[in-house]
Formats: sequence, C-alpha cells, structure tokens
Amino acid sequence: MAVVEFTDTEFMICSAARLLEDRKTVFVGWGMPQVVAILAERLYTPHLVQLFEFGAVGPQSLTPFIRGTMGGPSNIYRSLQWINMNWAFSYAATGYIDYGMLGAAQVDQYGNLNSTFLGGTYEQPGRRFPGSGGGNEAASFVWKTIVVLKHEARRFVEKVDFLTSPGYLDGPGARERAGLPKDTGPWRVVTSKALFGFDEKTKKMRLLGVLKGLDPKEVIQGMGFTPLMAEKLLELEPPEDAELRLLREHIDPSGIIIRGEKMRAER
Amino acid sequence: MAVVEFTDTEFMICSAARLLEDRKTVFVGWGMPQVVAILAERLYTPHLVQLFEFGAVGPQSLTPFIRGTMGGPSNIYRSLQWINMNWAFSYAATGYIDYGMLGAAQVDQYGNLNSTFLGGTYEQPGRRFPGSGGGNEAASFVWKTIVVLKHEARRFVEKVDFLTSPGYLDGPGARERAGLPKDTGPWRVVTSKALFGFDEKTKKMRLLGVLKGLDPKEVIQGMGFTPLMAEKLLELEPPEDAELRLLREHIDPSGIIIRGEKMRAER
Amino acid sequence: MQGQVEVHFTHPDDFRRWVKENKSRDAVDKVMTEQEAVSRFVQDGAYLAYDFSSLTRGPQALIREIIRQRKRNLWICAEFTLHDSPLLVGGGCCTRIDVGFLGYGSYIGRAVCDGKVQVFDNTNGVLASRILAGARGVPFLPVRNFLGTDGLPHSGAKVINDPFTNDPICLVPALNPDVFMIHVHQADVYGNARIFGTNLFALEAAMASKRVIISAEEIIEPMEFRKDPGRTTIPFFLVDAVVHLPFGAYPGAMPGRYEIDLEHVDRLNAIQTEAQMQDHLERYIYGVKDHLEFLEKHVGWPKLKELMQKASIKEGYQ
Amino acid sequence: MQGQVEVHFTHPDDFRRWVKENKSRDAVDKVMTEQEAVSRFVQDGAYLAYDFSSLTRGPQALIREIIRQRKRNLWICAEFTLHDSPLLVGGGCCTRIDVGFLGYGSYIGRAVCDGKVQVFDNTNGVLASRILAGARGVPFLPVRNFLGTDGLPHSGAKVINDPFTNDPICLVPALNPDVFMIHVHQADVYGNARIFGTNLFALEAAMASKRVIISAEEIIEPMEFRKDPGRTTIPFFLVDAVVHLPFGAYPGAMPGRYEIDLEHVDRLNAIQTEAQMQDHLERYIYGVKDHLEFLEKHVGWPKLKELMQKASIKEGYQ
Repeated sequence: MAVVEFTDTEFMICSAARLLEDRKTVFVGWGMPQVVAILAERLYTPHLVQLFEFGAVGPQSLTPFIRGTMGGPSNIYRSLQWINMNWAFSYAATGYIDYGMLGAAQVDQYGNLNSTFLGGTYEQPGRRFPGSGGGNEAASFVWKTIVVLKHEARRFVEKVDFLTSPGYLDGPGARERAGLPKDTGPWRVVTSKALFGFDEKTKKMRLLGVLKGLDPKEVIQGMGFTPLMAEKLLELEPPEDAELRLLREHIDPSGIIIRGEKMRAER
Repeated sequence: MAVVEFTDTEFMICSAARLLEDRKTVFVGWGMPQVVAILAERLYTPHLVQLFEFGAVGPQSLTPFIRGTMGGPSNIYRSLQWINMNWAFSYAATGYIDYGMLGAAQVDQYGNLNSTFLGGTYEQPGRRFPGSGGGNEAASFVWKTIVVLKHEARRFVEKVDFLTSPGYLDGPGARERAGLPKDTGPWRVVTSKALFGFDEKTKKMRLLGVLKGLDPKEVIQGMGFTPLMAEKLLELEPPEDAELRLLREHIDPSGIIIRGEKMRAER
Repeated sequence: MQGQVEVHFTHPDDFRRWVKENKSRDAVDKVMTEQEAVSRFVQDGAYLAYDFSSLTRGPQALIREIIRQRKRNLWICAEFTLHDSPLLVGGGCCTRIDVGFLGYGSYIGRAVCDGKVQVFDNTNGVLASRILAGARGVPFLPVRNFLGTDGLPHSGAKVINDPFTNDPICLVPALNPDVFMIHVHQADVYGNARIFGTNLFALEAAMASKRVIISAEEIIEPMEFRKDPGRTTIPFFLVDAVVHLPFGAYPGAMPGRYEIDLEHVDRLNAIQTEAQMQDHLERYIYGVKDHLEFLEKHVGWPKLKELMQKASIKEGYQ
Repeated sequence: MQGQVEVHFTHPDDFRRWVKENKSRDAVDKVMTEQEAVSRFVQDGAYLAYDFSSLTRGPQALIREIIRQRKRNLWICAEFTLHDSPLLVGGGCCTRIDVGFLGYGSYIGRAVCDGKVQVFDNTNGVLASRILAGARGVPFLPVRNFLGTDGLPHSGAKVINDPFTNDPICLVPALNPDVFMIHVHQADVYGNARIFGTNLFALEAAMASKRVIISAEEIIEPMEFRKDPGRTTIPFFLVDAVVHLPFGAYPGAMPGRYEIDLEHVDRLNAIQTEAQMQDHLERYIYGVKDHLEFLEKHVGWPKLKELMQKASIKEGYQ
C-alpha cells in the first residue's frame, strides 16, 4: 500500500472526471468543469462531445488549459462546429445534452444552486458572485446535472441565499410544476471530500461515498442539513498517478487551477 | 411622335421598376418581382439592396434571369450575405426593409391579397394557387408594399375569396387593431394598364394613372369595386427603348416572363 | 382567435424524451443506401420536412426513393415545394400538406380542388418560425404577422394579448417533423454536414426533427470539419443516416457543382393529367431500382457533364 | 409570477420606427476614429451590449474610449463581462447591469455590495433570448428555463400558462440595446463585417440595436464580402460606425491573430481598492489620448509581436 499526496482540488477534479460517460454529450461550465472535461477526454471518455455556451461544439482542447478564455483558440481547438449562444442552448433545450457540469457557491438539500450572492439582501449582498452565466440553462435543460464544489460545510445550507439555478426546488414534482423540462435535475454533487446523489422519491441529497480513509460523520459534520445516507457508502479512490501526471504536467502545469489544501490517502 | 409596341407584361414590369427608390431595401417576391428588381438595378437603382426570403441579401444577379430557381447561383450572385429564412424575415420584422414587391391573384379595395384559391370553399376550391409563400411576411412587415398583377377586372374584387396577405383589412386602423406592425401596408398596385395608390384617410384604393392613350373609365370598367380617383390622373409612359432592350436582350431573352398581350402606345 | 384544425404538434417534453432515447451521441458510421435510409426512417404517416426546392439543392433522389417505396399518408411541410409535392401526391404518398408555397403547375392545384390532399395554409415565415420553436425546445413562438388573415383559422396558431404591450400577437405552435431530409455538399460518415449558399432552415429542422436523413454529393474526412468548424452546418449527433448520392439534387441544381436540367424540369412542368403523372412515375421512378440506375438510364453521363460545365459560378461554394 | 423591476424594453413598433428613420440603407463610408464613434453614438444613459469577453475578441479599445470620454449612467448587458464591468463601474460610467455573468474579481463584487451599481439577475441564456426577440421584432420569447429561480422576480420576465400545453412557461421581454459594439476580424468601409470563431449574439444584437459600432482588425475591399457571402456576419445596413482598431481586443486575444497578454490581464485582476482602480484608469486610459497611444506607450511593438507569434492556431480563422 502506498500513500498518495494531492490537493483537495485535484481529488475533486479526478472524482468528477470519473463520472462522465463516453459517447455522450456534456455541457461544460466555466473554469474547473473545463479542466474536468479535458482530463476525462484524455483518460476516460475520448468520444465525449463537449458543448460550451459560447458556441463551441465538440472541441478537442489543447493543453495546457488557458484559464478564463472560454472562446480562445486552444480551448475550442478542432471543434465539430462553431456557432453562437442561442444555438448552443438550443442543443440543450431540445434534449441532446446528457450531462451538465457546474460550480456553485451554495447548494441545498434539493440541489438548488446559488452562484449569485451570500448574506445580506439582493440589493445589498454580503458577498457578490458572477451570477448564473449559463448555469441556469444547464441546470434546467440537461438530463443529469453534476455539481462540483469545494467541500466546506457552510456551502451546504438549509436554504440557498439566492436560487440561481434550479435543483429539485422544494421537492418531488416541483420542477415539473414550475414548468421546467421533465426528468431533469441534479444527479451528483462532487466535493473535495465526498460524492452525493439524490434520492429518487424524496429528491433529497444522499451521501454516496467519501474519500478513502475519511470518516463519513466528520465529512458531513456542520452541513446545514443532514443528507440521507446510501445503504452502502462507497470508498472513493484517491487520484491515480496517471490523472495527477496529466493534471500537473499537461493540463495545468502552472498549478493555478489545481492548487488547494494538501490531502493524502492510501491506495 | 413614335409608336412603341410591347406586351402588357413588359409595361407592368417597367412601370413597377420605376417605383423603386435607390439606396433603399426591397423584399423581392418570386417570379415577376425578381425581373422588376433586376431591371431597376440595371437602370435606375444600382444601390438598391434586394432581400430574398430564402436568405440572399443584396445579390447582384446575373442575367439572363433563370426562372424559378430562387436560390440558384446566378440569381444570388455576389450577395452581401447568404443566410436563411428566419434571418431574412427578421430583417423585415425589425423594420429594415423599405419596400416589398409581390404578385397576387386577387386584390380588394383595401389592398388585401389573395394568392391561395379562387371560387368554391377552402376545402374544395375552384382553382388553387401556391398560397402565401413569404408574401404574408412581406405584406405584414415592410414599410411599403407594391403589388404587381395583370390588369383583369375580375382580379379586383369586393372581397377576396381568401385573405392570404393583409392590406388594410377592413379599413383605417384595422391593421394595428389586428396586431400588425404600425404604419405599414400596401402602397402601390401596378397593373398592366394602370397604377393605383391608397387614400391616406379611408385606406381605399385610388387610381393614380393609366397608360398613356388609355381611357381611365374603360380601364376600371368591370372592377368589383369603384376605386377612388386621383384629382389629376397621371399619364403613364410606355416602356422606354432602354428598358425593352434590357428586358428582351439581357434579362429574359427566351421571353418566358415578358410574353403577354400585345399593346402599343405613342410617345 | 384560434386555428381550428388539426396540427402536427409534439409536447416539448415528449420530443426531448424521444431525443434522449433514440438519438445516439456516438459517432458511428451511418452511411447506408437510399433504400435503407428511407425504409428505416420514413414510416407511413410520418410528418416530413426538407430543405430548399426541387430546383435548388433539394433532396430529389431521396424524394424519388420515398415514392419508389410507396410510402403512404405522409404529411409534408411545403416550404418552397415545387415539383416535389405533385410527385408525392401523384405517387399516393402524401395526403396532408402544410403550405408554405405549393408549386408547381396544375396537377397539384387540381389535387387540392379534388380533395385528394388536404392543405393547411400557414406561410413560409410561419413554418420557419414553427420549426425554430421546435429547435428551441419551446411549445410556440410569437410572430407579428399572419394576423388578420384567413390562413390563421386554417392553422394551429392562436392569437393572445401580448402581456408586455397588450397588443394582439400570434403564437405559432412548435413543429417537430418526424423526418427531415437535406441534400448537402459535403458530409462525413458520422453525419457532420456542410452546405454552401443559402438555406431555409437546415440547422433548425435538423435539431427539431426526430429523424434526419442526409444525402451528400461528397463524403469527406471527419477531420475536414474540425479544421474549419465555422463552416459546419449540422453536427453528427443530429443525424441518423448518411447517403452518398452524387447528383442527388437532380433535376435541380447543386450550387457550385451542377446546374438545373431544364429539359427534365419541363417534363415535370408538363404533367397535367393523372395518366401523364402515372406514366412519368412509372418511367422515371418505379421503373428504375435506384438513383444510380435513374442517372444511367434517364440522364446519362454526357448530360451530367454538361450540367457540371454550366455550373461555372464557384465563388462562395468551396 | 412576474418580474417586479425596471426593465429596458422598447415596443417593437417604436424600434421599427427608429430603424426606419435613423438607419441608413445607403452604403456610405462610415470609417471614423474611436473618439468620433463613441462621442456620436454612445449617449449618457444608453443601454450598451457587446459581443464576447475581455479575454476573447471583446471590443476593449472601444470600452476604454467610453471610459476616456467619461460617459455616465450606462446600463450594460453583462453577457460574459469579465474585466469590462469593473472598469466601466470604476470609471463612473455604468450604474446598472443586466447579469449575465458578472466577472472578474473583488472590485465589481464590492461595487454591487456597496450599491454603486444596480444589478438585474437574468442568465446568459435569458439575455441571449431577449436579444433574439429584439432581432425578430417581437415583444418577447418563451423559454423553459429561468422558472423556479430567485432571478426571475429581479428581471422583467413573466410566467404564463402556455396555451398549447397548459404548462407554465417563462416569457422574457425583448431587449433592444441603444448601442451594440463588436470587434471583428474584417470589415469594409460600409460596415459589412466578418468574424471567425464562435460568437455570443453578433447578428442578433446588431439587428436588435439602435446603433452599431464596429471596430475591426482589418479593413478589406467590399467585393471580398460578395465573393464569399456565406461568411458575412453582419451586413452594412445594420452598422453606424466602422473604426479601424488593430489590436482592438487587447489585452484579450483575437483568435487567429494574437493571443491574450496575461501580464496585463493580471494587472486588471489585481485591482481591488478604489485607489488601485483610479491609478489603473489614470495610467492606461485617461493618461493616453487614444488606442494608438495606449499601444505605443503601454504595450509596445515587441510585446505585440510576441502576442502575434503566440497565435499560432490558424485553422478556421481565415
């Protein structure tokens, strides 16, 4: 058995990349989801078609990943199609996009996402974030939404300060009653320590597993709600050497995205 | 004074071509309006931007004119832009298109157009035509609609058998009440004998002039309504030699479009 | 006011469900013959749309194959239909038509008068908007035309008071065809496709339709699309079948490749009676087994070469 | 449910009237300096939209000119706004923002918290749909997202029961900006323009806006557009001003031409305090008279050459 060292971000990225399915489509959000998608494409899902809201369909991105650019030439390299935002969202609205991968500042037990503000009021927030971007469209239209966020207990709240992108709203049937497309919604929440899913009946968040070696009770301690627990919790594998090498040497050699708290695990 | 010989179609084409304004935009319907636009471009309005519903913006059509093709290479030669139907109609819907030029099978005193059927019922018509095409969009969206049709009394009716494309509907204010864009509507009706406009107040059709040498009373005889009369009727000039030469030698040398009843006039 | 007639309408959720379960996102080789594409993907009773006209970049070989396979009860979206609709009606394939523009000639006109085919008078713009609604995954789009017409009651449109301006506005229902056919300049084996020139609603209709059949003048390497992504008209995951059909738009023109065969078009224009129609179908469609035999028996390479020579305008088509 | 806040909305008839009276269809030379374009066409209080981001093909030189001219009370459409919105707010130009995506950094976040700028939370897709509504000449478009959110009450959207499915649907009001700015690869003197790569809503917004200012890397012959009409992004009659601004997207990238200057971007990212902001504006914007002087004084040709060299990916950009 060996001990592997990695950052919490690296674990989260690898954990998310393993969730994607090959020969499917994914709506990729800004920032970390881009890195997840590149890692997945290189290691696990070479035929995954990535969709970007700014109109790139199916790029084969070059590395190193250039942060922030979205529509830059290396991130949209060798796309199948370059088009614009209204068309990009149409692919999702008509059901062609299987997965969506998004970040968030806050999430509640129904998977509702806040990426707008924390604390205070809408007019005078405590802290302001970029807002929806295309996150609302992804969370509304794709079949399965994957949320990726740093594992901090305060991000898991009873009620989001602002509902930017819909999870299951206030429970079963609520999305449909609101007029959102049927059979969509959050599917997984990937954090730097754990993996959550949602209970089919109650639509409440459920802990599926934690990083190998962590204590599930400690992991969920302090969350604003108590998640359901899977009958058998998974032990999530730490990053593989191949994943870390790719991330550190090829995708993000400057370490801007993958930096974070140091973690270690046995494998 | 010389006598000039021409067909009724040739007169109608020349008469319509003289109405267009340079450095403006025109929505061009299928068939004869295409020939009118080419004639106008060559002789009178070299900077007129022609819009076609199938997505050609600003072509400099080659001659001879090839009937029927619409999107063929010689008719859309050296366009400013090639795009599609939804975009083409958007140019008109947002008010960028000054003129529209359309044919019709029937017209009533308010300039309502029928290009759908004559006689019988909708389910069992006496004679069936192609229907709206993009005519309804042109008649609804452009600022000034020009209707071009062969002068036959039976085409001018009290009430059209089917209202395909809106004129002033049942009178002043009716277009706006129906929800159509403001300040639009039929502007001229060009026939093989006469030219009509519309009264600003009553929105009823008004005879503006007839081909030089014709008797206005005879021209309007048998029409299904009595048009208003301009205070001073114009004498419409017969085709110029330059117009006829261009039509016969360059635009339609096979004579398929310009053939018709023989006419003659002095000039 | 509301349209009072039957309308081809699919709830956006039902369309989405269909896309989820039936449209593969996997890039697999979809090349097949026209026989296979039509027999697998065009069912009797289907709603059929296609891009452009019988005279320009229309999927004419595919339409002939539909007639050859004697499909029945099709409902067609007649946006720029010229010679296609009379042939489909003459072949007994088509019983309902959303108009659009219903050309050419007296045969189709009389078929309507005789009640052989039922028409629903939309307009070209209304049909294009309905397909755009289908492609945007919404049940309708608002338009500011079609109002005040006699077509509106013969369509599925509804008039409401716009809640933003309080003026009347026309809502046209989404159109999600069962099958969309398009003839393209270039495709790869997966279905990525590229056309040059204008189009009616190529991407909208490909996105809005349950099945998409592409016929292509040329099959090119997939990497060609990735080298110039701004030129891709339709990405592969919308497409179900790719048929390699050079001269597939014949007797119409393929812009930049070959011109119209006016001689053959005149033969189509001349069809007036039922007997003439059946003779034409027998000779040119039933009497040959496929597009290749049609070209060899009834067109011939000297004619095709002549039509290619006439297509001397290349600007913008490569 | 209905949005309860102020919304920038123009009756489609009022927009049409404006187009009729103010948008010339005449192909005249519209080339002018950035000073002239901004002073003539960007009024205090205007609603401003632009295409793409500060990092990719954004109209950065034009935005700097707006700040230099100390425009006031602008309302901006923040679709992919990254460094633009903090600069515009820091320069005292912008008091209202439709979000979109409100990047970058803590300066703009704090400006919102402090009430220096009022935000209206739409989404990227909602804003794109609103602009498409403006371009289609309709007062609204229906969308099936935005429903169930806290953004909706802070927007101009309304929820109605869809008359076709009886499900709730969200109607988003048309957006007709007063000014749209876009930086393009190529334009002619009349305003025909071409971009390579993806875009947000280049044609939609050009069609939907009262004034369109184009800045271009290259001015090319008008005939070049006519030789490849499928590549024209925007036709001239939508355009009011053409400004020849090589490196007009700097410090962002112009795909296929030059790369991002990450060094300068880091300077923008580092702005946190008001003092830092004012120092930056003073140095890089107020302190130079125009884009050319900015490039000469603060970037320099060796750096520009380096950025051009880095832009080695050419596929699809020519």
